[in-house]
Amino acid sequence: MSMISIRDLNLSVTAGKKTTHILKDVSFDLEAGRITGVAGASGSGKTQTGLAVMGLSPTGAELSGSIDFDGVELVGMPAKQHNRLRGVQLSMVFQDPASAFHPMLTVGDQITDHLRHHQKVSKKVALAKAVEILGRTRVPHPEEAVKKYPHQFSGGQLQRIAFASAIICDPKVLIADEPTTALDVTVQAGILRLLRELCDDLDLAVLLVTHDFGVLSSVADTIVVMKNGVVVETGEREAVITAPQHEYTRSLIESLPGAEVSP
Amino acid sequence: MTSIDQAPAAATAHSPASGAPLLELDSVACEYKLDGGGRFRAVNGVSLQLGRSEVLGLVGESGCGKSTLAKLICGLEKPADGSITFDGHPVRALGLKKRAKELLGIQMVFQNPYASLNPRRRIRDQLDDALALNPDGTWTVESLLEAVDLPADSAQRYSHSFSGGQRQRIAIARALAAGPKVLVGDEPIASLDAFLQARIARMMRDLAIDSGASMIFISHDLSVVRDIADRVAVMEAGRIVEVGSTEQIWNDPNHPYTQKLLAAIPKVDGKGFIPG
Amino acid sequence: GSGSDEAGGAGDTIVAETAFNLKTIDPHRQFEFTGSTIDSAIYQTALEFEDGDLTKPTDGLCSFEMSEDSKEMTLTLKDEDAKFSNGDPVTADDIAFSFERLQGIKGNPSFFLDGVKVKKVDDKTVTLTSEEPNPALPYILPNSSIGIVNSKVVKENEGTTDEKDGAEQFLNENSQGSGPYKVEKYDADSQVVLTANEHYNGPEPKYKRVVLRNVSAETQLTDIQSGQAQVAYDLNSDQAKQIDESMGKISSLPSTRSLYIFNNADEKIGGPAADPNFRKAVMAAIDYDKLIDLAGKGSQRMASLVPNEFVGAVPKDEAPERDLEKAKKLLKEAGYDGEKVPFHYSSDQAVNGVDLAQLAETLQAQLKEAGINLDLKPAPSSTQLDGFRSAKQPMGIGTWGADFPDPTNYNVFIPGGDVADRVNWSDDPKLKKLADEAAKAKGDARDAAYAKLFKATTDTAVWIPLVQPVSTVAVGSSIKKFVSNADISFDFAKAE
Amino acid sequence: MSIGTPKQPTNTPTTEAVRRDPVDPGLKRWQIRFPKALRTPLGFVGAGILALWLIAAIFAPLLAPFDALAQNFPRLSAPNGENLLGTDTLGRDVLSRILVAARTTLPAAVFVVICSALLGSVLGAIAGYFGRAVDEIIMRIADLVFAFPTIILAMVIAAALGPGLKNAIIAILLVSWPSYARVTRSLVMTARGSEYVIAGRLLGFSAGRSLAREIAPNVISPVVVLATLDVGSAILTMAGLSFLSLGAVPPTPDWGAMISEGVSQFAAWWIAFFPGLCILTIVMAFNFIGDSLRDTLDPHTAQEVGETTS
Amino acid sequence: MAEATTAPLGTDVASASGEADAAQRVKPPKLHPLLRFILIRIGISLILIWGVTVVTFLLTNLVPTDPVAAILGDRAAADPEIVAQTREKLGLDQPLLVQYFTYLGNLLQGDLGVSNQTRTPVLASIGQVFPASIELGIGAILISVILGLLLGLLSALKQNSLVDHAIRTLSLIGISAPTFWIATVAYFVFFFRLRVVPGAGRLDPWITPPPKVTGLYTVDSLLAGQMATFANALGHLILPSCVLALFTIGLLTRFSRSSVLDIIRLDYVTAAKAKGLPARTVVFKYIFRGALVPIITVVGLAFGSLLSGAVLTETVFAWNGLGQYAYRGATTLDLPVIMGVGLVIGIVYILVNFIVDLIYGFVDPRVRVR
Ligand SMILES: Nc1ncnc2c1ncn2[C@@H]1O[C@H](COP(=O)(O)OP(=O)(O)OP(=O)(O)O)[C@@H](O)[C@H]1O
Ligand SMILES: Nc1ncnc2c1ncn2[C@@H]1O[C@H](COP(=O)(O)OP(=O)(O)OP(=O)(O)O)[C@@H](O)[C@H]1O
Ligand SMILES: [Mg+2]
Ligand SMILES: [Mg+2]
Repeated sequence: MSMISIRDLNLSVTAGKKTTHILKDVSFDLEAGRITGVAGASGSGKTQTGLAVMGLSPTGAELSGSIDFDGVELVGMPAKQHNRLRGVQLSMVFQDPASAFHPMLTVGDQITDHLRHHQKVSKKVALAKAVEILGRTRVPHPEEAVKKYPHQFSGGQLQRIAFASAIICDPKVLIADEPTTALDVTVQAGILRLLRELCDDLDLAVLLVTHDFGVLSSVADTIVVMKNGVVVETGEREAVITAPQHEYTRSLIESLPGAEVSP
Repeated sequence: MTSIDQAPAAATAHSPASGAPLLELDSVACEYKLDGGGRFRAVNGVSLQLGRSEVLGLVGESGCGKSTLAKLICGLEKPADGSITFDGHPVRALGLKKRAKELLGIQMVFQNPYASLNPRRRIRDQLDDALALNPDGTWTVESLLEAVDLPADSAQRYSHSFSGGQRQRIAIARALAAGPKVLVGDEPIASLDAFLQARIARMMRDLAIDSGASMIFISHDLSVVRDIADRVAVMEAGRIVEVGSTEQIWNDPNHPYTQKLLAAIPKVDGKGFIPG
Repeated sequence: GSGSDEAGGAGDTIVAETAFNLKTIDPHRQFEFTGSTIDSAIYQTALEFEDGDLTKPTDGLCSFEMSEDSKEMTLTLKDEDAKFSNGDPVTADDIAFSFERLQGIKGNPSFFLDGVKVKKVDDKTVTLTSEEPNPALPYILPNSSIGIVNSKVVKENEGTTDEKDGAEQFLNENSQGSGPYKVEKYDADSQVVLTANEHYNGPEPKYKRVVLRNVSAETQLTDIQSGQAQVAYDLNSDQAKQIDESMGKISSLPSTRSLYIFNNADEKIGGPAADPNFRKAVMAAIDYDKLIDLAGKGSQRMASLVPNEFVGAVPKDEAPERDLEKAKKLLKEAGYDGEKVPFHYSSDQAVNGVDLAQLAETLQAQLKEAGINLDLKPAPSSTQLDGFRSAKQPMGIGTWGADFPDPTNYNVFIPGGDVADRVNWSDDPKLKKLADEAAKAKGDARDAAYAKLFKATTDTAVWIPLVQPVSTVAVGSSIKKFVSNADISFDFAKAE
Repeated sequence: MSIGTPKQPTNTPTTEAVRRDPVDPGLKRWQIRFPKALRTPLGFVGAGILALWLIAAIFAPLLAPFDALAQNFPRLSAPNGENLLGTDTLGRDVLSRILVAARTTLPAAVFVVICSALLGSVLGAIAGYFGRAVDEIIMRIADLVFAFPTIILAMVIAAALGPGLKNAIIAILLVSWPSYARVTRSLVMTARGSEYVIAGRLLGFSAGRSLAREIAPNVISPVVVLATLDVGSAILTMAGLSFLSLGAVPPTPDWGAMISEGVSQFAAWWIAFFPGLCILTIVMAFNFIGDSLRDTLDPHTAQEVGETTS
Repeated sequence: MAEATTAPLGTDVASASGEADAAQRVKPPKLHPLLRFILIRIGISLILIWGVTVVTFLLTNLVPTDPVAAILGDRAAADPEIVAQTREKLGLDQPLLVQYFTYLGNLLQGDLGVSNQTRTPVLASIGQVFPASIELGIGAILISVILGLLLGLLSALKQNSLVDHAIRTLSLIGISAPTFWIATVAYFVFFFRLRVVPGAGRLDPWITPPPKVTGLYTVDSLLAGQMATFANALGHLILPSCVLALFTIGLLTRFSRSSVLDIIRLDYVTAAKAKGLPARTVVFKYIFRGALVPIITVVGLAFGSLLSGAVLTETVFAWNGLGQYAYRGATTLDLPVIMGVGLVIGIVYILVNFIVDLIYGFVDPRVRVR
């Protein structure tokens, strides 16, 4: 049973008189406890797919098709209702941790405000929970960390905090949009490990957006390859990487230094 | 793993031992004034040599001082300590002066393809500026564009009509047009997507070597560096911790930092193994 | 709250409005319109004008007697129970001190008693002796600049009769007069508040408090219209016309101010203006009827600079007339062909509602019809006056307000006088002779002699009299009875 | 391909197709030429109003029903069939005066803006490019000028020099160059550090050449936008000075002076009302146009421009 | 190989590089950054204030009039002896530099000279008129900040909607209308015709101003418990401050709109939305707070244009404030007044911007020195 099932998702954006089709008949599933990696060149619609699930498509966007979340239809869901799912059941982590936090609010405030809003818990309880979760995502000195501001952390630490913020309400789905692209390889490894851990421990359905096959090869269970808003290939990790079926996937992987593709 | 064999040039052929090095850095340091007062040593006692027709990869984590080093080499920052010699001439900080003729042999390709071309000038004009430096060179605007695999009509266009990868190739063409002896690439591929990175990097290497230049290729992506560099220098917190042939660094890293760095690179093998 | 229904809410306060021209209310330094308005409510003077008739000086604090040769005047303290605002009685000492202080501190009004020796004879008598005959003295003494101050208190507060005097600040804030009011609050920038002097020996004023506010003419108009103010001093005729009868009345009196064009007699500075023919052409090119129209109802022609109501005035039917043909002929004789003549005036000044800038524009247009090109040079009044005083302006608009209502006040315009110097006009034997004759004339002959002198002055066209404006006071309808005359345009103490 | 590029898959991933700029999303829009900017509704309206005013100014002598200086109508008559907008205190036709006033106001405002844009941007470019002491001196002077509210400083200067259009222009020039200096400085500073300028310097460009060839083309359009917006404020300041009788010398008709005349003639509302309307429309036109032009700049530069105009 | 590497990868790589950071710092900063920031700002402000004294001094020395004549008046100025004496008394016979230092010396003792026109000490007069302008200014800035920010926010949130277009057009009109004209028209309509507001001035003329504490009539009357006076003062304040605010409302609306638009695009706003926070929280806690920092700077700038507007507005409303005082000084070429006002306004402006910078420094945790 998949947690999220995307079927024939189409997205077009109209700005002025021009309409662009960003997603065309996109279909794939996310399953609990599994990481689904979406790969594709820049501009292929990876981020927009994630945002569509979150209900955060750009203004002027027209969405059609179906996103089934645990039996609930997300496409066309009223904004209010969607808002009740966001942050609680569906959560998201962004590419650049430095810009995903408000520079003038403390980290503690930012990772608990949705907890307080959704679960109506007191500030104190929320902070205690924050400290616990920060410990879980291995942010050093969680008690002090909640009082600090984003600029006092390194990129890797901020991404850990972002993950803490994402899981604090015990969501079912986590969308990670290129969570390691802005980080060094050494830091990336730690984040990937954390992602794997969270997925396994919390039984999350994870959508991992990236254009790095190295990352997919490390953590993804299923790989979806997109090109110009179209899904060109879906399959198990090993199969897609070692024996890509689609010519586009093959060319992508072959272009990477050190990739090993079976002929 | 067979990937080493893919490196197009054999490291030994270009060892710096053959004659005086083209570019020599002798315990160079560089300091920045910090906003809140105090100073920060971004590059600290770096000694490096670059031979002729050699590609030197410079790798290290973000903020370790790679760009600063590149700027020092081009004379864009003033060394706090040490000296840099290019082809027998000392490299001095540029300041507001016109660049000395002897130093024009060092050219740079920048990280950000969107900022490295003048948005208000035609590609042809920008290439012509560079060609003027090297009047007896063999390049023409057309041959340059062809070399970087762009249609000839690109010359009449402005940079905004090109994609990032195309822009980066124009930037490479411009650097080449000046007939450099040393081409410094400061993460020229970092802002391109992974599928383009290797391609552009390889193109840079080939063009540099074919035109008889050496190259310093800065990146934090080890796998790309491995693909094109003859030698690799590993930098950590302003210092060079290890230099060696690509093969040696890749297969037999000495310094723990290098080992850590290598270990963190995820492999595209579909095995589901998280590195590190 | 809004204005209209509160017109009566003013109670015993009278709100008067004017655009301030106020440097001080120390009477012996005060020389501007606003200061004299205030001081005339605070200070009594030795002499006064009978019912505001400027030709009839009469007893004030003192009665007076002039010697036959007009050289000695004897003042006898008359009003036994005149008291200063602190209750002190007015004495001969105070009168002598006030005169001497006026002379000694060398302020603007010091010239009033130039060449006059002050002597206290006894407790009731003070004599004023002049070297030359001084028939104008009775006309001078009613001036509020010669107000009588409480000498004891002033002396206690650094008041002296020489330049070391330091009582100005004190007098600004603590008036020392015997008039109907005293100063409650002095703010030269925004407003001056007067309250009744309970020791005043005259009839008790109905309005116990006077607020004199510094506001522009347009605000004065709206304030009178809305009942916010009871007295407005600066309305021009157009504005005065707008006042609803239900809201206020207009009291118009001939002004004691004269507007004129000056021409520099020095060829180097004056250029064409130094040529009598050119000047006469200017005089003939002006459309005086239009000027009267601009200055408003009640304004008059002038045949000389002396206001029509004064002794020595030239009858107004002798005033110059427009004659474009003549002007053009004169211009030809002068050899003038259209070169620009700089024409100076104060851009920020209005004289009894006549805006000098507008006057200049009007003149420019009129003279243009005769072929005379004026190059307007407006400047703030201080700059303009500065240039005029240093005799550097070829042509422009001048204004003169009578310091005292006597033709001798206009002698400054005759060669040898201060103002004549400003146009480099130093010599004219004919006028000199006429002036000497006038000085000797007595009684009724004086009038004719001075009229002859000033008529001859006008004929030179160095000064071209333009118009005698009308002094307009708008009085709100809440005031049922008031006194307004040539001497005091609005008497607060007598308003009801 | 002449040089040996390693064999590439022929079906290269087509990631180079036109796509979103991840770095500077506005860069493309720099290229939109100005006339296109005027196709936005506001820009269009602005251009229309301005065009009308230009026609009015150019053909004022033909359009004006009467001589603007002739005082041959009844004074203070309300708008009527003959004097469409009434007459003023001296019996002159208000409509004619308004039209003729446009002839001085518009060129004067444009002139003063051009001068201050030139002065300010040259100083700003010098400050921004050479930095250090030069920068400090120029920018501290600019700060000083900023420390005085425009009209007050202009008022003092105009009062000191004496009223007159020329002096009003000098006064406005002296107070308005700093905004150009600031914008140009910061643009030049950004450009100076930008990679294309550094690339040029590595090619051996001198400071002058790099300023003129590389930086200037990138700085000009924001300055033009700023200048367009500034014409409006120049008109306002000029009118303010005239209102305080420190502007154009009579009898030259001038809107600000007409308003000030009208203020003293409350009942004759037409004297002040129409010139005010003129100022409003013309300043609005410039602001509309400037705004649309600004929208064609990239957001960063637009903000730079926006901060100082205001 | 990679598999073989056993080098432990610390979970906290960043802190390791943080240590390196410390090692690379060759010279640690001596002062706390915030303190340093404040000190530098104070230094700059002082230099600017000094510059203001130089500018006012030089400007007024450009004036072609002879101040002595202005001081003495018509009669006394005719006497060369008195003129020479006064010149000497005022030190005007000294070289310019000496005069400047005398002026500066007097300034330091709080002596701004005496008005040529009214003989009142300039400092005392400014003490009188300044509160009037402040009262007007505070009224206007309150109105414009509240309205400007709200309208700007609304306009940005509804970008490209009808509301947005309407607000943009209105704010453009606001910054395009000549203040003195609007003031005249408003006065004519609301006072003269409709009588819904009281007339010119700060109080009805027959009302005695409340005892001076702050000089702000509204505040002082409240302090003295004079409710009627308070109501009157407030009534008088409404129209002029609204007129004065019109320009700054336009300014701030435009600026906050663009500022909010800049913020809306940022990742942290998307992140906040992705957390399912209610729109109210996203707008006020995230967007608005982010947009506020640049807006604060503009409020400082707006203050300057407010002072400019005040000159013209005060003239129309007979508001006896600094603007009118300055205008009188300028038109009568009253040099000490011009210098005094220039100095005071310069200082106020510098102070306001200093405070703005400080707020900036405090509001934004990433205190920086620019
Ligand atoms: N707000 C928007 N309005 C209109 N088009 C948009 C918007 N955001 C993105 N797009 C377009 O949608 C397409 C897909 O964008 P998306 O961000 O999903 O790509 P991506 O695969 O995430 O790329 P990258 O690897 O660069 O992040 C692109 O062509 C982009 O130009
Ligand atoms: N102008 C500057 N002022 C102060 N510090 C600077 C400046 N430029 C760089 N630094 C600091 O110097 C160090 C080295 O910077 P540099 O740009 O050389 O790093 P890098 O290795 O190129 O990093 P990246 O991979 O992120 O480009 C960093 O810590 C950086 O914060
Ligand atoms: Mg994306
Ligand atoms: Mg770098």
